[in-house]
Amino acid sequence: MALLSIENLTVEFNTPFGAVYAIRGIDFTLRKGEILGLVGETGCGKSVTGRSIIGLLDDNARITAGRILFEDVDLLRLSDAAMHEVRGNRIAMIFQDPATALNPLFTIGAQIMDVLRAHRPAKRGDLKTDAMSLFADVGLPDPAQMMHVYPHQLSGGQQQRAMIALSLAAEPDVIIADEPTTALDVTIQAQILDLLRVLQRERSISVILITHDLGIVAETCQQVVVLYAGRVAEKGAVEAIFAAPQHPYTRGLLAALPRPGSRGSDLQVIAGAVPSGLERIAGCAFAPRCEYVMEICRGQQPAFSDIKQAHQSACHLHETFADA
Amino acid sequence: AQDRNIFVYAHPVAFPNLDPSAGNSNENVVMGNVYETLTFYNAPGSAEILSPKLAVSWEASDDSMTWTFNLREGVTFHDGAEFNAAAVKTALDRTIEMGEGSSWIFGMIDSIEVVDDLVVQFNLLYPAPLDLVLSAGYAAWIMSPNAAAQNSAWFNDGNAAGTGPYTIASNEPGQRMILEANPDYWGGWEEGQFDTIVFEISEDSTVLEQMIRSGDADFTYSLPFDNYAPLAQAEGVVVDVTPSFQNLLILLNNVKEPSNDPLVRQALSYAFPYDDVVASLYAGMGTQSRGAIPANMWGHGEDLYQYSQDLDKARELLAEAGYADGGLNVVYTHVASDLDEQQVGELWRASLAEVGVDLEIRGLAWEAQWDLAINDPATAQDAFGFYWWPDYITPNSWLYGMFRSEEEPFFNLGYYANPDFDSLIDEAEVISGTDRAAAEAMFIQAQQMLLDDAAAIFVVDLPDIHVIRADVSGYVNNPAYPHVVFFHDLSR
Amino acid sequence: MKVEVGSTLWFLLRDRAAVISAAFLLAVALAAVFAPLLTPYAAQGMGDPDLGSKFTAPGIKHPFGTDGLGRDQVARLMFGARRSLSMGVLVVVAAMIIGTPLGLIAGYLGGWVDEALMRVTDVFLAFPPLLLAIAIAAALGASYVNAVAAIAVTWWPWYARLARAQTLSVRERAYIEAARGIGVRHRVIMRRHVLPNILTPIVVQGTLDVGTAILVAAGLSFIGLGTQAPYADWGVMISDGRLYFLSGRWWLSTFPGLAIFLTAMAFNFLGDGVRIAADPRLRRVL
Amino acid sequence: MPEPLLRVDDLSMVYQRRAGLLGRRAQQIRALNGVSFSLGAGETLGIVGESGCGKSTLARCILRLLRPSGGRIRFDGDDLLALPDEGMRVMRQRMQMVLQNPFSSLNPRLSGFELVAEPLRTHTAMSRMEMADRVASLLAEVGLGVEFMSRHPHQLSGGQAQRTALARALALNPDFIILDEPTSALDVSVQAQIINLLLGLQRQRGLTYLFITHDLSVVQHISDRIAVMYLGKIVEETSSEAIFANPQHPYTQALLSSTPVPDPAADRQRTILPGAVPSAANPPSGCAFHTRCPQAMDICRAQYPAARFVARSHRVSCHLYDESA
Amino acid sequence: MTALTFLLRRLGLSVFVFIGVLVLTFFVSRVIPGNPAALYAGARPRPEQVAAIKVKLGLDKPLPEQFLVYVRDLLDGDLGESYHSRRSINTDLSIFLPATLELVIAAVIIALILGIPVGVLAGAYPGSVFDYATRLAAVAGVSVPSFWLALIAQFVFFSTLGWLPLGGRVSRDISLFYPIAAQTGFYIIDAAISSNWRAFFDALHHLILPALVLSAYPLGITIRMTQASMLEVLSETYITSARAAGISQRVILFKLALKNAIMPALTVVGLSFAYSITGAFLVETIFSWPGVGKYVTEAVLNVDFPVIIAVTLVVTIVYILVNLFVDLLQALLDPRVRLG
Ligand SMILES: Nc1ncnc2c1ncn2[C@@H]1O[C@H](COP(=O)(O)OP(=O)(O)OP(=O)(O)O)[C@@H](O)[C@H]1O
Ligand SMILES: Nc1ncnc2c1ncn2[C@@H]1O[C@H](COP(=O)(O)OP(=O)(O)OP(=O)(O)O)[C@@H](O)[C@H]1O
Ligand SMILES: [Mg+2]
Ligand SMILES: [Mg+2]
Repeated sequence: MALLSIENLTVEFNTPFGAVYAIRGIDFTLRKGEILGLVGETGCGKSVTGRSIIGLLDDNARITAGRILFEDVDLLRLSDAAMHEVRGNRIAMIFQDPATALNPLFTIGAQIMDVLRAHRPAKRGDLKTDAMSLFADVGLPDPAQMMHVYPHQLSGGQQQRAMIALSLAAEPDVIIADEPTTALDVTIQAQILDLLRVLQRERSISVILITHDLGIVAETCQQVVVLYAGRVAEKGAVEAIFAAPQHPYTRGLLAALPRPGSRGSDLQVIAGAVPSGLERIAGCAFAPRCEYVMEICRGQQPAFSDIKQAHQSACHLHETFADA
Repeated sequence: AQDRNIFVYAHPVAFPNLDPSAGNSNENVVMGNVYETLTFYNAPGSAEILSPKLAVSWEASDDSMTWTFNLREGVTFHDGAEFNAAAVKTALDRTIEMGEGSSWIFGMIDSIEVVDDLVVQFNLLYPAPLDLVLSAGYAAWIMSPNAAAQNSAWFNDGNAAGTGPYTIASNEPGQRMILEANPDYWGGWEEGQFDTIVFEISEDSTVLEQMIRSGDADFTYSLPFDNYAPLAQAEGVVVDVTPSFQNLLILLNNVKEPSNDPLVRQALSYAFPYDDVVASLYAGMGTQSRGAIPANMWGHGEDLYQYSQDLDKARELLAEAGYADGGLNVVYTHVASDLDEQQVGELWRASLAEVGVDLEIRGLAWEAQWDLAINDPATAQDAFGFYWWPDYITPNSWLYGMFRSEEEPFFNLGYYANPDFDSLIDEAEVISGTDRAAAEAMFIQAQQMLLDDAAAIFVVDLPDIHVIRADVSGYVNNPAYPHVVFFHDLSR
Repeated sequence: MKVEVGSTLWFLLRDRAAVISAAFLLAVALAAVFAPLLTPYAAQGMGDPDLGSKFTAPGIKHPFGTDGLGRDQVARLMFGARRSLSMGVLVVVAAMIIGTPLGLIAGYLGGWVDEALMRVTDVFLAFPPLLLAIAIAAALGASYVNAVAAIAVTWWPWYARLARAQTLSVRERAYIEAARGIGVRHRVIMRRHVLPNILTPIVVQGTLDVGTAILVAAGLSFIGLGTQAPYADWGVMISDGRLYFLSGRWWLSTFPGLAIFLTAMAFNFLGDGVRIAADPRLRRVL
Repeated sequence: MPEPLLRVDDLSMVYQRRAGLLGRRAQQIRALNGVSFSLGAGETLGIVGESGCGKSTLARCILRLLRPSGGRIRFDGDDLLALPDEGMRVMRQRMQMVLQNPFSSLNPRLSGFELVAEPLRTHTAMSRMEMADRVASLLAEVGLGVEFMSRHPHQLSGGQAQRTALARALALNPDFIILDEPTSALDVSVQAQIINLLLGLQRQRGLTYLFITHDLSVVQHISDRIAVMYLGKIVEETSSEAIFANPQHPYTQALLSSTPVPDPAADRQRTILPGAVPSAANPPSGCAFHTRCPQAMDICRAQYPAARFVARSHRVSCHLYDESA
Repeated sequence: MTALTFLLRRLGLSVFVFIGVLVLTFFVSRVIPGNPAALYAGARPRPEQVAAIKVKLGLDKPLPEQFLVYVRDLLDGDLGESYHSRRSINTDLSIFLPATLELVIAAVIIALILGIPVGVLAGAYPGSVFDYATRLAAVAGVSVPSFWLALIAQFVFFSTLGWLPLGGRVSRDISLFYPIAAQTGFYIIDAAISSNWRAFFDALHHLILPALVLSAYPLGITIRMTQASMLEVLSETYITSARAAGISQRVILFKLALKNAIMPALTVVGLSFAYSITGAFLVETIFSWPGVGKYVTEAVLNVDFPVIIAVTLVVTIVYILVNLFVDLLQALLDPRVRLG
């Protein structure tokens, strides 16, 4: 059942050098209770996608096309007030660096109570109990103590747990987690990812997990969307994609990873660089770097191939295969 | 309480030192109403020069070396102490002993003797007109013996004990002082006299002007000259213009190049725009000086030479002095905050430019200006804007004060040195008590020497300009007591 | 703060207030420089009296009226601009030249050098600035140059502080460590790597400060410690006119006051513009 | 055995951090606590460890950008800590460093030419022409064209910036380069390019690398040997192969199991370590890892385990191996 | 570390600054040309008098010795005597300092009460008409010459509208019939504690215009700093995360963001407060406000250096205290700042 579906979302930014085409029309669907990984290299539009959903794009952004359907309501058409109701309540967000995502001047307790208060007026006593139970849920030690603790007094992992507690406060249906573990150590990362999985399982929350780490996607997600230059290159079930990546970009990415036992050998590289957001792209965005590039790739943007329902790739190669 | 009869004096500066022995500045406006002197200098034009105040009569020995004063009976100080010869001695001895302010005017006093309860005798070191000296607006005040035992700080905290018609009721430093009538004043009280006097202090002449215009104040002075004419048109306001004993000079440096050359000094004098200064800066209210001594003072010479602006003559003189092609630089200093002095310089500069002299105008604090002049004549300014007024009223004040040669000049800041001049004024001073006419002739002759030498530029005899509300009667300006209003004389 | 000159300029040009301000300042500067050509009353601008037209109210002949010596106020303002503007700029430049190296050295070297320099700076900062300026101007004697020196003495500690704060943050940048790793000498690092990277905020601050410096200089002139007669700067003009202000000669103080006000505003708008344009985080304002 | 190129003995470093507003009270941070290793010419040693374990401090101490509080560093026979400042400055020609974030390690005000020429300017008396030639060939060596001479850092992509930084490090023909997380800030595809470049350069020039990272998969790809650090100490050191095949220290094991593997089918039995890395300002007693160690014993709380060889060139500091030693 | 030890340490550090200022002022004031002995002697003294006074005041002694004497008196709490007014400086300051503080505090309160909300809103809606209007107002505030503004204000509110008095602290009627019993020297407070309401409102009435004029600069600065740091704070991730959590704009602006944004504004206002104490003198002169600024300016122009030094020291102490207060406030607001 599609909880959230993005249709042809297109986002531009005004800058002194012209429009930055951050997202060039993407489609994907998040189902209830699943973790969807949004992967791609720097600048490919992961965060912009996340912020579009929750309606917190920078002031110079323009959504030029597309719909974001949440339970069949187009979030892009909601009034400010209505969108305000959605935020936190239905869709929540976690950020990359917990150290900067928590207000340094308020205790963790105060911050979570602000969120609770924003969503249902209640007596202070209730709020406090609720806050403490949330802290317990995310595995913070000594919840009562947490009420009086400031963010800087916590370790990075604890900060991220607090941030997750904050996002859970209003019992949202969807959590968008924008690189929630990039700032953390691997051992701590493992803890946080574990926590996300537990929450997803126990509360059947849907999660959009933004990351650039294919390993994390492989270990955590059910679905994956691979972005390249503001477009979806490939999407589908995690097992399917990792087992048999279809898009040359996805293949390149996987191949570029150093693996145990490959010591000293040259890694496979994807030649060239990601196109600038300032460029308009006529054909396939990956064409200039693609080893299988064909004539058609430069002129025409590939549509999704219907490899299987659960696995789609936007590449002419497959069309050729399909035609052939 | 609102039925009090209040007189408001909008005053341009705070009162620096309320100690009657030491203060010799603007606080005289308070002193003159709280304390009294033995004798009183009458406003010019009166039949007598002096009239009795705390002394009812006095006489000098023939050699003017011993003076005996008979004191007024039945006078008490504000603090209840009795006024008598002992009090006079205590008060004046205190002043002389402290040696501050204008106390030097008593330099001739050798000793003061209490002859009788109400008779006091002064023994002098050299002959002098002591009756005049004791009428001075500074240092000659008689305070109660109890007060005399106090130090300056006591007075400056707002305490006072004199014999005058008013007492200090409250003092808000820098802002306001309130005087109240002394009901036991020996001069008595009549209907319509003021029982409360308020000094409103504001350094800002704009404020003073607004106060007098709106009727918020009854009296003020020190407005810009240009503002009096429009003010005189205002309803309920009288602008009272009378000659003062104050004049403005420009002392020229008599020892330093180039102004050590009398020709140059004369040229500078001829280049000065007297008419413009008098007519424009002083709005026609002053008069061009004729010699050093102002017109309302004996010793003034109506026939003395008066420089007038003559640029050709100035050029000739400069050429004669060797400055035919100009190239002369002259530094003129003035008190930085004094716009009149500054503009005198600006006008003079424009004229000097025409005869090839470059005038540099420098505004300084008075202390700095004085310091510059006194340290070393060789580095001193060439021209020094300078106001003079007498401490007690004698023509010699100008001549001795500014032009008599001194070992270490103090106010002879043009370093004028002329032995003939010195001996002339010294002799005149000695005979002034006995032969006024001869002395006057000698003072006039001495001034002619100054003019011949162009020792200074005698710019303007300044007027006293006071603005007073029209409904106040009894006001007469007395330049001997600058800006002092004797409130006891007034009524509404 | 990484500055891209191109985009900074682009943003600056989009800031209408900054552009108008720059144009205004340029006009004032040109009027000051070419004053003798622009006014028929050049001599009056430099102090010559014309008693015949004393206290003329604004009119065709004298758009801003004349003063107590009959001098055309437009000419006075133009010549006064030379002093007022240059005083503001010189104060800031002098303060920068003194303060920046001290702050840089203190911040870069740290330790007791820092400690000593900063304590001295503290003393100067704790000193009431206007009072210090007045005292110094009084000590040196009233004049244009001395007023500049006096104000600069009170001003440099701000730049020392700013330069030090900036240096402290730049010092932590990896490229400083990288340069040290290469073996570059401290002197060279300070000059080549630190200085250029701390300069932007200092220059921005300088632009903002010129307006304030003009105000302070006007304050000194107002009490007679600045420009000396017969010349005038705007502060002197306000001061000279003040006595007549409420008695009907309103034009004397009003116009020089406006001149200072507008000029200081223009410097502030320009400085703000540069600050915003040079700092990507603040660009949202535009 | 020949003298290794770099030999670090019992190196320790204590930062005195001034605490509080007045900074009167010093806080001691033991960033390095008795680190020893040696590195032969042409070899690559990888250092892995979590944030704050002292990796960068180690790098700075070796280059003497910091003065260690104890221990010895010998480089090609010279005692670096005994060199006078000027001698060390000259010595830096032979040892260079490339830092994590290419953008912040390049002065934004300088052009590519100025950046790469800076070491030449500092240590040689080359003319500008000579420098231009040299810079061009260096840029070519790292795969950049001459047009990059005039580019400023903000005009570069991450990979290009890191290449520029490499060219700069190579300018003086050093023997030894410390690479402090040179690829952490880069995308996978770019990371691969840089790793290939590093490998290529090493082959051509016979460079010796000290490669610092927190990413096990990267470090094993490039290193001959790997040292795992935890809180200022090397807890395990062995060959790149052995670390995956046969990790001995519980921390190494946990690290391995926490590292995500890009293979959903991989067999996953994670050891998730509880708690956070303790602060270096206030390290636990005994073995610093005991607070998180799944196999902690009483002795671990009391005593730091000495390093032992569990196999040839496989060094571990853990009480678990006390008997076996 | 307790607040008390923090305070003590800070004060200890301040002593150095204080001594520096003392030394600097002492020597700077002595190089101002002029003759203090002559000043002491009065308007037109005789040379003998001046010489005697020089000895009496110890001005004939070498500078270091004069300095030691001064410090000794200072340690006794005696700031000396004004050469010009011959009053005890302690007494003078007890009158003039509260007058100035009353004015400056009023100005700062106006600036904060008005400036902070305006700055917050301007920072929250960049590019709006309100933002532009606010920027204009803020820049105008910091650019207007206070002495000129004072003249214009008098012209408008006194001469033209007649709403407010021209100057002074209280009306004559109050001095005559409802005198304020001086306790703190703050007329408003003194009048209030003695329930002298007529005097209270009169003092307030006199305070409005000079306080408004004086508040122009701190108001401009407050708006500007608040606006700028709001802008910065609002782009922080924690604000985005608060928005994402659905917290209302009002709470975000006036609670979450403001607490982060307010410190820079308070810091500069604190500084401008300390500086206004002497900087206010032009305004004080124009409004005939008997304050410290006017007092010390006169002292400088008269070379009355006991006053110059005393006022400098007092202002330095105020500066140090205000800084200390701002630091404490920061420590109070920001848990990351430890009072160590
Ligand atoms: N406010 C903005 N103004 C201009 N361009 C923007 C803005 N925000 C994002 N962009 C551009 O949009 C593109 C997508 O950015 P986005 O932040 O979504 O990337 P990302 O995939 O999250 O990258 P990363 O992995 O670095 O977080 C980038 O090219 C970026 O430069
Ligand atoms: N200049 C310094 N002053 C005080 N403490 C420092 C300083 N630099 C580093 N530290 C501390 O020393 C310890 C080791 O720091 P170091 O930078 O060497 O760690 P690292 O392993 O490089 O970490 P990362 O992976 O985050 O780069 C940390 O606890 C750190 O907080
Ligand atoms: Mg992102
Ligand atoms: Mg590091």
